[in-house]
Amino acid sequence: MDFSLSPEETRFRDEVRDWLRDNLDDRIREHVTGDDIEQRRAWQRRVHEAGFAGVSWPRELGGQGGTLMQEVIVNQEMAAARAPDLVNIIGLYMAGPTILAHGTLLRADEIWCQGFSEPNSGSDLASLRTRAAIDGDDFVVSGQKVWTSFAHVARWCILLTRTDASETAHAGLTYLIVDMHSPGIEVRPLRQITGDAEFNEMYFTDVRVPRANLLGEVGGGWRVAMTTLMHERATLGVGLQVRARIALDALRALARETVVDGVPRSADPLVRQQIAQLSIEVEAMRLNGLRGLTKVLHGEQPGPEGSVNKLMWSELNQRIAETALDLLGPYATLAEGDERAPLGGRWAHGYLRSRANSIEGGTSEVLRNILAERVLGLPRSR
Amino acid sequence: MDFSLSPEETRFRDEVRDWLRDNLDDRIREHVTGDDIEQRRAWQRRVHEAGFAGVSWPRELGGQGGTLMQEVIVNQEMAAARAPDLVNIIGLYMAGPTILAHGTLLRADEIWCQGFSEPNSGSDLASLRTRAAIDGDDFVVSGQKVWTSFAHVARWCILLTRTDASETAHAGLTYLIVDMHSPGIEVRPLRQITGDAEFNEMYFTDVRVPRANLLGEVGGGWRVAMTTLMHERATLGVGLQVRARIALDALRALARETVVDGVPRSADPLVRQQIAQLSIEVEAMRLNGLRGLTKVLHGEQPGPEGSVNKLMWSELNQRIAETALDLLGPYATLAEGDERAPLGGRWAHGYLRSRANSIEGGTSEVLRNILAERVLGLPRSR
Amino acid sequence: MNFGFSDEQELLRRQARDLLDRECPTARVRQLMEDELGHDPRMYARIAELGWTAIPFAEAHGGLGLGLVDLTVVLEEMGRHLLPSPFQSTVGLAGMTVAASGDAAQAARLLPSIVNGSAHATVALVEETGRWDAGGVRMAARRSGDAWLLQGEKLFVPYAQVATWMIVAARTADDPADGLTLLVVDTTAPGVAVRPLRSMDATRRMAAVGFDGVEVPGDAVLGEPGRGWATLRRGLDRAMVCLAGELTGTAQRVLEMSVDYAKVRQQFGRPIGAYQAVSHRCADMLVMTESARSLAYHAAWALDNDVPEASLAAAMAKAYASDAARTVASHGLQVHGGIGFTWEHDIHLYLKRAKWGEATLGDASHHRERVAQLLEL
Amino acid sequence: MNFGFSDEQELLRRQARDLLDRECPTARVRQLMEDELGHDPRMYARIAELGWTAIPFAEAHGGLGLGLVDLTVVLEEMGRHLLPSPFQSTVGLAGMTVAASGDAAQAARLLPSIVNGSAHATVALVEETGRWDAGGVRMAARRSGDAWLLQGEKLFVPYAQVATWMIVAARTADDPADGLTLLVVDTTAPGVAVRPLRSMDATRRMAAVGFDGVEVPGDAVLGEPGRGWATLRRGLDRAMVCLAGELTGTAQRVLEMSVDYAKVRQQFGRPIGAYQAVSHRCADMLVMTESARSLAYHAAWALDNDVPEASLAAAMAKAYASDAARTVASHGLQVHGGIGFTWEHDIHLYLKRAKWGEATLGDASHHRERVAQLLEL
Repeated sequence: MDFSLSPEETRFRDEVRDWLRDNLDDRIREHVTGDDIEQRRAWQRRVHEAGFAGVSWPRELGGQGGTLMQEVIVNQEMAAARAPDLVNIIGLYMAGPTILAHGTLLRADEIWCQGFSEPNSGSDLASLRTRAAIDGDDFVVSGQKVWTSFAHVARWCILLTRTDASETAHAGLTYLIVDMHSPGIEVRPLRQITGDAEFNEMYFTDVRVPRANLLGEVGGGWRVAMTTLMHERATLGVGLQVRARIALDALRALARETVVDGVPRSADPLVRQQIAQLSIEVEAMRLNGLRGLTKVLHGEQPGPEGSVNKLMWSELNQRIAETALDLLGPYATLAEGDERAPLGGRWAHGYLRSRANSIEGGTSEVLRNILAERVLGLPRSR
Repeated sequence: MDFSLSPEETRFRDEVRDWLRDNLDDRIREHVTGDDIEQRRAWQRRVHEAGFAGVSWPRELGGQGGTLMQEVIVNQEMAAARAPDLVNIIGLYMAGPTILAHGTLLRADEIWCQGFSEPNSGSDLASLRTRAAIDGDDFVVSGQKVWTSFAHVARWCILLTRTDASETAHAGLTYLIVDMHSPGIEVRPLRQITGDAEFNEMYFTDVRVPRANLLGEVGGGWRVAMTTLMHERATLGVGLQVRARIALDALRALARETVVDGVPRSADPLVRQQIAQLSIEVEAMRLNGLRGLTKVLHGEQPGPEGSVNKLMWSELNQRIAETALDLLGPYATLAEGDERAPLGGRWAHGYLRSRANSIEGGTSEVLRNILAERVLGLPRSR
Repeated sequence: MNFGFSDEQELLRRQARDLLDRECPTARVRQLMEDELGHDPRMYARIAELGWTAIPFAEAHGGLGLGLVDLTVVLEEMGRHLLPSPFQSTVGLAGMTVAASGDAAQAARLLPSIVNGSAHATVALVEETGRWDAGGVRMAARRSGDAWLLQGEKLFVPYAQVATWMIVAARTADDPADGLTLLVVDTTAPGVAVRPLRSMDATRRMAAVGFDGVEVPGDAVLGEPGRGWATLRRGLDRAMVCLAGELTGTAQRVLEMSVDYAKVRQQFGRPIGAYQAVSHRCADMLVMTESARSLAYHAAWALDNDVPEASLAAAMAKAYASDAARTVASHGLQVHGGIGFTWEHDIHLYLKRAKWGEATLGDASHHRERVAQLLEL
Repeated sequence: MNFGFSDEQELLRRQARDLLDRECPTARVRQLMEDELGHDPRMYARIAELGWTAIPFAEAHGGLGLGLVDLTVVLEEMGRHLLPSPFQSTVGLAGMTVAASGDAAQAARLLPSIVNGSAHATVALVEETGRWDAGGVRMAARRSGDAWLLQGEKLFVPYAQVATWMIVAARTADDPADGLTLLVVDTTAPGVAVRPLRSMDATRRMAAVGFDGVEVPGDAVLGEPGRGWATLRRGLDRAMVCLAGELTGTAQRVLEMSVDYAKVRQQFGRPIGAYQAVSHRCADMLVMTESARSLAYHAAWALDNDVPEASLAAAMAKAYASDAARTVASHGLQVHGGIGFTWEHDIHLYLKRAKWGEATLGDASHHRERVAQLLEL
């Protein structure tokens, strides 16, 4: 058991930190975000040139040939410095393992999106209905996908389709890579309760996809998709705890800086108990994550216990936002954009955004099912 | 809408209060309890003679021919004065509607017990297996019952049996009245986690029950049992909120009287928030109960929404006990009987006893099922 | 003992439900969210015509002489429909404060125009500290001959944008328990500047109100000078119950939407309502909604009948409703899953209303502490 | 970075599990609950023989020179088996306080007999107020020539009944932050009266210890006079982590029992574990147990390596374990239903242990407040 970094790892961490200190500022933090895709591409290109995108990827694929631990360090430092998210996150962490031109991926020359969810297939992914009919050397795709980040700017889409309508559930699914420039694809932004439109709906009408873009086998898409999701939960999972830590730090600062009648809210025993409890749970989440990471570093596959962290994170992030709003009293009711809204209404926005945490990337209900069935071995509840 | 008592009701309440003031003292409160059945019978006889047992029962059955509201007032006043529970509670409120010699019931000349639950049929009552075979003019009963209060002192038992083994679930159940003096009945006390033995196991081996003791029809026992349970939840329900109120009053007193370094625990903002919240919820439970009672007073049948109160009560009672133990710091770890245990360890005992609240008389899981399915109309989850 | 509604109250509820079902579907609510005024004056006129603005006021002022219970019936329906309207701030807050003040002269002057719907009114209490109590009031009213001079700013003043007049709580004595004087100020008086705030709940409008040397005539005092908090407390208690009733309606509608959705939304081959993770959540939402309702109506009855525990009952109702509406709305969104996170779906309108209601007129912790005090803990 | 156990640690866990599975089934625990001594001296001797009492102590004192992480491995197993034993109070509390005190002379005098298992020891800190901090210590030690005189009473002293000596925290200066002096007192010294307390958890013994003019020689001071709290704090941090490890084992066993039962207990034609009301409860129990484990071992590592946030880590571990063990045990009883409420069934033994552990060495609120302080909130 050893929670410290090795001397080499410490050196590498300092390197990342130095680079971030020299290359990241508040202007970037504030502006390289959301829909400004060109700025985000440019940022990712800089990160790649500095050698911090695809750290653990092989050199021949444009990576750095580094260790997984180095990858984790980069993730942690980027998050701790509140660096912009990489725009090609789906390509890097999900489609990545399966594609050819990796260097361009790391430079974000081409952005990827993921077409899994459908309006009627939320948690029950296996019930999806987007149809891919085989017609000569092509698949012909028709149907609707939803909750697709980056669809409006992506060049490629990893798409899960049904090739055999007579089969139900897992069987009959096929995994395709779709050129988003193909005729018949319509992307509509999906406005959320925050007013933002991070996600999109995608409509496919007789979109032709060459057979060469098949991943795995026809009817074998479920297994490929599960690999993708496993990577999503394992690799992005490391970032979750850092995000929680950042939110928590902001909450602590808010409690200290919100002063009513000369008394900071952080002096209120109730506030102290709540923030202490959140701090303990964020730390528990971090440590649970490190236990999982240790296994991966020892060559084990990430297992279903990774669901613990997503479950904890979504609930914690929601409670952090709620606690922040509680602190603010009536100021909590001010919307983003009101000049009296504390921090420009960032917390009000964050509260609304956090409501999706227990739904996106696996609902809390599904994650509890996974823990109950796959970790504890309880019978299926479905 | 009117929460006050009418002048007649107020007069009646004062009458009950006066009687309690003259007839109840701490000696009775402490000693007329638990296994001292003779004392408890004597108390019930006094209550009956005063005209406060079976207030709403017809006069020809030994009752007072009073109103349901008077019955409620007696319940409330008895509980508020911490009067001993009536020993024949099962006879009065559950078996009552079906039996002949009501006057003796009210005087507690004969005590009743209830044989419904079995070790393998907890929440799933319909799966019970105690067998009643028809043999000439008798039923011959064999099987095991559990969680039977008063079985060791009862003269009569309302017993739910299976007469047709080929039928499953609700069908094939038969409701019998069993003379506890019959040969073949063995009663064993069941020790609980508190160390007490409030309940018993009952073993029936070829116990002969005359056909005349059949209630309802052979195979029609489920409907009769549901009537009994409905009465249990509706009538005893009124008492639950008063019990919660008493526990809460005791908690408030504890918080005020537990002084650490000259500061009462009730000055701690955390304690104040917790107790205030419990007070609000106990009040909500009382008012929910009054809404239900209003319906009954207007002649409606008690409905499934009565489950709300049992659900709230068990959770509240548990939280009240937990809050009390939290207040006490390390003193909470002292067992009943230690001379330094606050109030003789009453709270430690109460904490342990409260763990059963969410199991006995309908588990919280079953009550939520009832609310979901029968009040909200959601599909069955079983 | 009777915890039921009279036939008249049932009729009133039916009338309110029918009108609002027809005139205030969420499509209309969404239009008004974008509207500058933030409410529909024709709708307000209709409401006044139906006599809802007259419910709790004495017949002497043109009112119906009914009570807070009746008013709560209407407000529960308004909360159910998220009606964007200055009704609650006018009738439930400013109107009830005047009516409960015992100041007959002001009541005669101010209430008729509330009753007939021609005036909107509000209360300006909170200042920069965000406190909903006497101690939070620092803005002084200084004597200037017969008049009072006001200098300062009030925040979170509901619907000041459309109000004709407002009750302003100002400090006239250095007394931590009170020392306030209530002044009735025209929103058009020289020196008054109403600056709209952007509310997270666009169906509820608020403003900052600046007072720059505003001169208020001496006869504008409501109740007794220096005893303004005692008067306002009575008004706030009533407004809290109105808000608790509104939030009950909001929670009730979320419960119904969630249950309806859980019956039809299929996942893994069954309606999601067949899974206890969903059905037990709905059961808990039911318990919370019913409890909020019980507490709100009991408090309304207690205030109508001036029973000793009325203020306690009001604090309990508001504390519980704050938590219940927030929790029910959050649960409701979770039951709906992804679709509930879209702007298009209505559930977020309820979530935002719940959040607004939670923090308004004092949040749950604030009122729990008051409950502890009132219980002499 | 490595959050895993070494092969030696895995072996140690296996050894502990095997021994306790064999020698300490709950039937044996129940015997010892009725036993006057409250533990089995032969078992203690066996434990010493296996070197568990030697784990965290320096080789110079006969110890194995391992760390708190290794000790926690053993304690987790003891918590799993509810071993009734003065092991934790002797090794994890008194022993670790001496070892962490930096007082070489006392360490050389006291530790060898702990290491070889011939002595039990304990710490007497808490007084009538029930406080687990310096401010709670009122009992003064007065100078009398070279010696110290003790007069007063300590409560909740773990296993004082069987202890050879105890570390007594006494006040020697009027300093709210410290001002304590730690004195090593023989339990057989004249004037010492050990009065057993009845513990709700009969697998854990405690006593009140009276000091009636007890004379303690001057060389009995542990660490520096007047700085006793700083020394004891180091010992308490270590004992808290030991207790957090024990509670993790207790929670783990409850989780396993509950999952096993949920797989076989049938209701309505299916195992109850197929209902989300049960299965999701078990999932939550898993999350809490795993989190308690992560926090306990990280804190053990942090104390072993004297990293700056070690005290914070210990407070977090104890706060979380307090809540987790209580909640997991309550959930476990609920999953078991009626059978779990019987004396015969083992689940209540775990519930009572969890309750004892929750309130011992400072409860969750106490440590959360410390966390807030350590985070400079």
